[in-house]
Amino acid sequence: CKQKPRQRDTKKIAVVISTLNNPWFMVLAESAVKEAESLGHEAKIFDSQNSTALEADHFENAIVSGYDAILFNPTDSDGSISNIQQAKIAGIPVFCMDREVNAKGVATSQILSDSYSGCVAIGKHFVKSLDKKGRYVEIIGMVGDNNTWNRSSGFHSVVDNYPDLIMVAQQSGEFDRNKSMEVMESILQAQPDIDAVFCGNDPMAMGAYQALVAAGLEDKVKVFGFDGASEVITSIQDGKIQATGMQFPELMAKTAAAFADQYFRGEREFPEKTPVSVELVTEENVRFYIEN
Amino acid sequence: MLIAKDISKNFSGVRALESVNMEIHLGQVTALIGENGAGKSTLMKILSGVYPDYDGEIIFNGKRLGFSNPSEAQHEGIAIIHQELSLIPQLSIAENIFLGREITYRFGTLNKKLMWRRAKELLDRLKLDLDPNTPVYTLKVGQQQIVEIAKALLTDAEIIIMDEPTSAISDQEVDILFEIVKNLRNQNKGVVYISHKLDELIRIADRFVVLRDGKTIESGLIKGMNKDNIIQKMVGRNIQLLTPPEVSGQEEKILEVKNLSYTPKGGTKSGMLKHISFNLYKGEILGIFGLMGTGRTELLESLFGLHPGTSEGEIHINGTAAAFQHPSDAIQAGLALVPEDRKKDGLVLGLDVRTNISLTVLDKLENFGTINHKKETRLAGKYIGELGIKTSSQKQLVMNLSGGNQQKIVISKWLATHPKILLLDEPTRGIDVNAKNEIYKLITQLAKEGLGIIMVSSELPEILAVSNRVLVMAEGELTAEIPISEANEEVIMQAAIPKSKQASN
Amino acid sequence: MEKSTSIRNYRDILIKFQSLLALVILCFVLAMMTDIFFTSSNMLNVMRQISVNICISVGMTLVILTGGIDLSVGSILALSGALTAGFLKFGLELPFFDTFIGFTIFGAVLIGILSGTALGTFNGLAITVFRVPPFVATLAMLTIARGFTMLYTKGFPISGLGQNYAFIGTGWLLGIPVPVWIALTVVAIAFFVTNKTRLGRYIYAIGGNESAAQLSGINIRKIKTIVYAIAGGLAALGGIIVTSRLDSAQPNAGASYELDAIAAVVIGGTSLSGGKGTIGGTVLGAIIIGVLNNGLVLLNVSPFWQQVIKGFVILLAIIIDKSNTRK
Amino acid sequence: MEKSTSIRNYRDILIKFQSLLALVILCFVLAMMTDIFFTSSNMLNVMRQISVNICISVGMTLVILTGGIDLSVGSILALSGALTAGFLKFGLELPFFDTFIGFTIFGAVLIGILSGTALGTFNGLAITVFRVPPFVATLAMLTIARGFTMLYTKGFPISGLGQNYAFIGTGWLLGIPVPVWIALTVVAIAFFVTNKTRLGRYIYAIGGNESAAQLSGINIRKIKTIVYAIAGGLAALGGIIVTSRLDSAQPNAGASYELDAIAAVVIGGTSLSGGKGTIGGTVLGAIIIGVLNNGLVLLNVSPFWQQVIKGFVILLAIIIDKSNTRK
Ligand SMILES: Nc1ncnc2c1ncn2[C@@H]1O[C@H](COP(=O)(O)OP(=O)(O)OP(=O)(O)O)[C@@H](O)[C@H]1O
Ligand SMILES: Nc1ncnc2c1ncn2[C@@H]1O[C@H](COP(=O)(O)OP(=O)(O)OP(=O)(O)O)[C@@H](O)[C@H]1O
Ligand SMILES: [Mg+2]
Ligand SMILES: [Mg+2]
Repeated sequence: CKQKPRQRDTKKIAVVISTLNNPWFMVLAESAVKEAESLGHEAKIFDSQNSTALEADHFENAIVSGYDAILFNPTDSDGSISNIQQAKIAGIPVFCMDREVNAKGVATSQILSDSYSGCVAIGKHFVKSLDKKGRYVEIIGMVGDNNTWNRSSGFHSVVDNYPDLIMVAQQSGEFDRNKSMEVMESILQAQPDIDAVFCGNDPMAMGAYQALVAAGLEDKVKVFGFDGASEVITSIQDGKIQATGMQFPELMAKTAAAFADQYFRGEREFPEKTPVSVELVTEENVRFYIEN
Repeated sequence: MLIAKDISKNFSGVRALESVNMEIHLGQVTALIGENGAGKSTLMKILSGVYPDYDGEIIFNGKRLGFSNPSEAQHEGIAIIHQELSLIPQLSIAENIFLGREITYRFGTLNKKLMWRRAKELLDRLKLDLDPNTPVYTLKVGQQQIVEIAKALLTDAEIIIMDEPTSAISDQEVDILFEIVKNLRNQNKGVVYISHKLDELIRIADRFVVLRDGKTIESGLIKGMNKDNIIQKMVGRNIQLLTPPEVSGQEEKILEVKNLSYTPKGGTKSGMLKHISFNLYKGEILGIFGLMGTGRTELLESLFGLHPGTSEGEIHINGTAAAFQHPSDAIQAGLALVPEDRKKDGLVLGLDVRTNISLTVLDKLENFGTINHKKETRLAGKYIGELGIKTSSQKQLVMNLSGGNQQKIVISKWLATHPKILLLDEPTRGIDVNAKNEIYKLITQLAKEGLGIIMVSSELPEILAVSNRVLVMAEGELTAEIPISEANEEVIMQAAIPKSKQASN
Repeated sequence: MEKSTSIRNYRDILIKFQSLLALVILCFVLAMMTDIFFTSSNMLNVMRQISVNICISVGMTLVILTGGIDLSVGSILALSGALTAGFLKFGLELPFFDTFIGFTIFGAVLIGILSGTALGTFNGLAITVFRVPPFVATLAMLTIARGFTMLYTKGFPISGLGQNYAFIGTGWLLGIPVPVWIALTVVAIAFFVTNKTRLGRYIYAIGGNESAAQLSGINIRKIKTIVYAIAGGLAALGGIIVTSRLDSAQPNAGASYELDAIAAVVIGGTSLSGGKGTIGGTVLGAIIIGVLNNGLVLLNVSPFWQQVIKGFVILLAIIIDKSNTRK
Repeated sequence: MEKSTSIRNYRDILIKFQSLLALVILCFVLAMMTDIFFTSSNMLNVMRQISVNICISVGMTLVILTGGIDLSVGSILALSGALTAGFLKFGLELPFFDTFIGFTIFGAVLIGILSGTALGTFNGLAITVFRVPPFVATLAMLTIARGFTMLYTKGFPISGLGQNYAFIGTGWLLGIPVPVWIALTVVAIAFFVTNKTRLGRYIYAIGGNESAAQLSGINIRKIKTIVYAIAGGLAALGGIIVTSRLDSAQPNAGASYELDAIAAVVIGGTSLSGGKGTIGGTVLGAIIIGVLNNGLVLLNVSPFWQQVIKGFVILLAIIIDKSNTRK
């Protein structure tokens, strides 16, 4: 049973995603597929499982099996460059989504969510809501992941300017809700007297919140997350979580798919970078982000 | 009466049994006789439900039986003592005896007290003076064998199969076992008895069945048979039993042991050695006799560098002092050890004959760092020929060979190192008369060629037949040194019985 | 000959003592370094955190005692947790019959545990009937169960399971967290099974010498299958606790939990070749790991160093163990 | 008597044949389902993708042949890769001596391989001298090496290693990718060692019966330590290939590579209890896994289903194996 001959203008698009272990990336991947299909193309998801080596395999497989474009969520800003280069050599356009790669003129276009400046915004809001002083905890993501450090350094670029804001603990929650909760439980033993927690993503924020609830501290300690997961948006509305950085996976995926479609139609001029800003979601503006 | 009719059994192409017939009469002891690999154990395993797939039928008291597992056979009243020790080392004696047949309270919880008591009764009957809660891994091989016997006696079996139950126990325990066998016979049980110690068969059996190459050769009454008849039936021809060796004339001392002591880790008393001193001369066969657990194995192991740190004393080889940290040092100095348990310590069962023989001398078979397969084949071929090892090829896996041939491979691999001193620990355990005889010939031949040989054995006839000189050990001490001209069973046993026991007698 | 019994008891005590020794040293060091460590609230915190690992490790102990291993517990935990959450929240729709079945908490939990037991049984059958080595069979299950979890959840967490369900993971009873009660119950039952029942006896026998156990008429296949089924069921129980604690079933829950469980078992003195070990030891092992994790966070050790220190402490704990047994 | 030899040879061929059979079936199915599969460019692609796993699996085979296991290969791969990249890019600064040492590619690669070998040696010593069970010793190393990788890289990848270095992972020689040449060389050497040298013989002997090997004068400690060192060195080689291919050393590289390697070894027919197996089998095992990964992608199978299918195919491959050996 050979594959059916495709229609002329139906193209094959590979959607290579850094990991599917987090719902945020599921949204990114599925939106890209949905958009590509609605534009009349075939699309298929590849899960790099946070490994640039596996990602390299995916690129090679996609090149060999004749994909026409790649919508790409890089695993690593540096480690993914050589993969894009492979595709470029093979004449396949690559459209990056969400995470930036540190190389010019390699990717056809990059549609980026700027974690760093998103976290700068959160940092500013953080300073404001704590009134420039207090003791806080930071729960970072996976230690070897570059988003972890983008977010952490964006946050600290603001917060570290205020000497009265004291970080009493910095631990890894591995981007995982359960791990974050357990770490937070233990931190609370040592540091019951804190005012805020900043978490490197929303699942960890939910985990930290759960730990605060168990300790009866949920009203005293302010929780900040990042991603804009729907569960956190609801929690912000309910006043459980203070703020998060809203990224727009659907928008990025749609843009990338649309660019690919234009590429197939002959368009070759794309902006090198299309920043999709991260919006700060707080109690004041949360009503605009509630789905339906 | 149990009748096995036309039993055949294949192991992946190898025919182990071919239309074997056998009758087991209640109230009688049936001896099953045959060389190594004749198929005795295989037949017994079929009767006891271990091998459910075979051709032929088993009829017990007129009823046709077919077992799919050992517990079904147990249920029908057939119990077996397996040739290979099959106890769980981590469990206690009582737990092992009752394994698969635990006594429970009404709610399914184990009745440990009752099991302890019943186990204790059994051990008392077998005169094994141990707490049933003792873990089996602390027991000597002989003691384990007695536990196996206890296990078989636990159920009220009609038929009790004993597959070489005495291979690791001494004459005293054999006497106890024979009392029990006689009792069983009087209770109208059927006993099948397998042993390579032919004297035992004549002492205990009523009937015999001979197997050769997987076929029934003959059966009949044991009365009126002697050793030579049995051997003739078993081997199919007459064989010349060994004549005692000439006394060696050489006086060159090649090994001198002074004040050797050893305390096992954990500080258990058994296996301890106390101030052992003796000499070994070139061309001499030194027999060491003792009851089980007297530390003969430990003596050989200590000589061979297996207990560095826990043994002390002086060892001189050809006049130079030696302190072995590792067996390789001992090998370097010209020692070789044929261990007591060939499967556990002697052979790599999953590798072939050639590889096992060459394992000790690979460094001498190398050209430019690679093994020269031609040299290796020549070496293996030499020993297969010289020792008459029966194997289909050099590439046969050792696990597929019979016990006697396995033993010859262990000896080969050590002869390949051209040792000056050969240590043999129970070299004929579980080996049939024919193979035994060949090994005796080999040992005396080697001594003639100038090797010094120390042979540990629990079989007095063997000691008397082969040695030039006899040492006797009891409770970790040397109790006698007897020139062969003065040695006889009585003198040796006198020295072997521990003083503590003698006093109480 | 009473002596040899007393030697055995003495040795047994020593064996138990070793892991205890490692634990005592660890606790002492931590107590020296931070006041908070020995507070009762922190102790309860540690106990609650290790309760999931204890459930899994108890199952793992049984498996390892038979001489096997189970790498699939983390994935089974995730799948069972997801199924429990899914059935609780969405019920079961049977489109063919146009029917919808809702589930009570009890029903959903039962489904979860049964599914875990079924997956464990599948492991057991692959190992006993198809003779796949345990390492490979459970490695395959690790992948398969994770895949099914992703398929069932479509990669999204199932959250918002309600206050009543949350009680399992976050509630308190008589001043002790509910998960700790659950873990204690599991430990008590396992203790009973290993020490007082035939099943326990047979588990040790199979691990000690499989062919001898077979010759004694023990049904090896049956016992092994039961053991893997228990391990699966206990992993599912762990999944239910985790889901309840987080008020959310995470599709990637339980990743690499198998390593934590195996570490607990081995630190607790159970031999990986089977036949030797105790439930009590495993509990100690799990406590050591839990205390270590907790202590490193209390001391705010940098996440970079935590892994290095953890590795060395595990090595050390085992070495202390070994050097004592040798004596 | 000749009969049994020929039966045995026949069996030997069958045993080698089994994994091949699984592979042939797999390839056949894939070729039926997609044209692309059997193109030469795709075949080379598969070969290049499995070259790292082959390097690691060869080391793992030796370890498993001695009856051990090595869980730390993935972490050693990451640490050695990071060290190679770091030394190449930044050199070594010795602040005390106010010195800076630069490294050529050869020097950096050497450092990487030596570091891997040293970590492997550490495993070996923990196992032989301190008698830590291999599972635990290498589990501890898994954590420790990962921790050191994080410490050395501070969590950031080391990128931009230059065109020349990239040749190792991406270059071509005589129409075949360089990593494939490297893997072939490793396989050839390992084949030679296991079949033609004393070391190889001793490895089989130790795995087959350790106490018999000891009594035969083999220095068990030395051989085992060497084997773990080799496994570490080969993991490091894998790390160098990965780093070069990506032009970047990732701190979390190699995660769970140990499972892929063990799977390759076991699918290749090597027994986890030691003493039995071949390098050739392992290569086949690695190819089966590689072809499977590649095929599932070519066939457009969704990532979630991929996991499920992969698990079942691995089970099936082992079952085909077993059912043939039984005959
Ligand atoms: N599991 C097995 N697989 C293959 N061959 C076997 C197996 N068990 C026994 N054999 C072969 O069957 C034959 C009979 O073996 P068996 O163990 O019954 O001999 P035996 O008479 O008990 O010998 P021994 O006196 O040495 O105990 C031998 O050739 C042996 O190699
Ligand atoms: N407590 C123990 N734990 C483990 N092994 C033991 C223990 N005691 C003895 N052994 C080993 O069991 C094996 C068999 O013992 P065996 O019955 O042959 O007694 P022995 O001390 O070797 O004396 P002999 O050779 O004189 O009979 C020996 O190799 C011995 O080292
Ligand atoms: Mg036999
Ligand atoms: Mg002995």
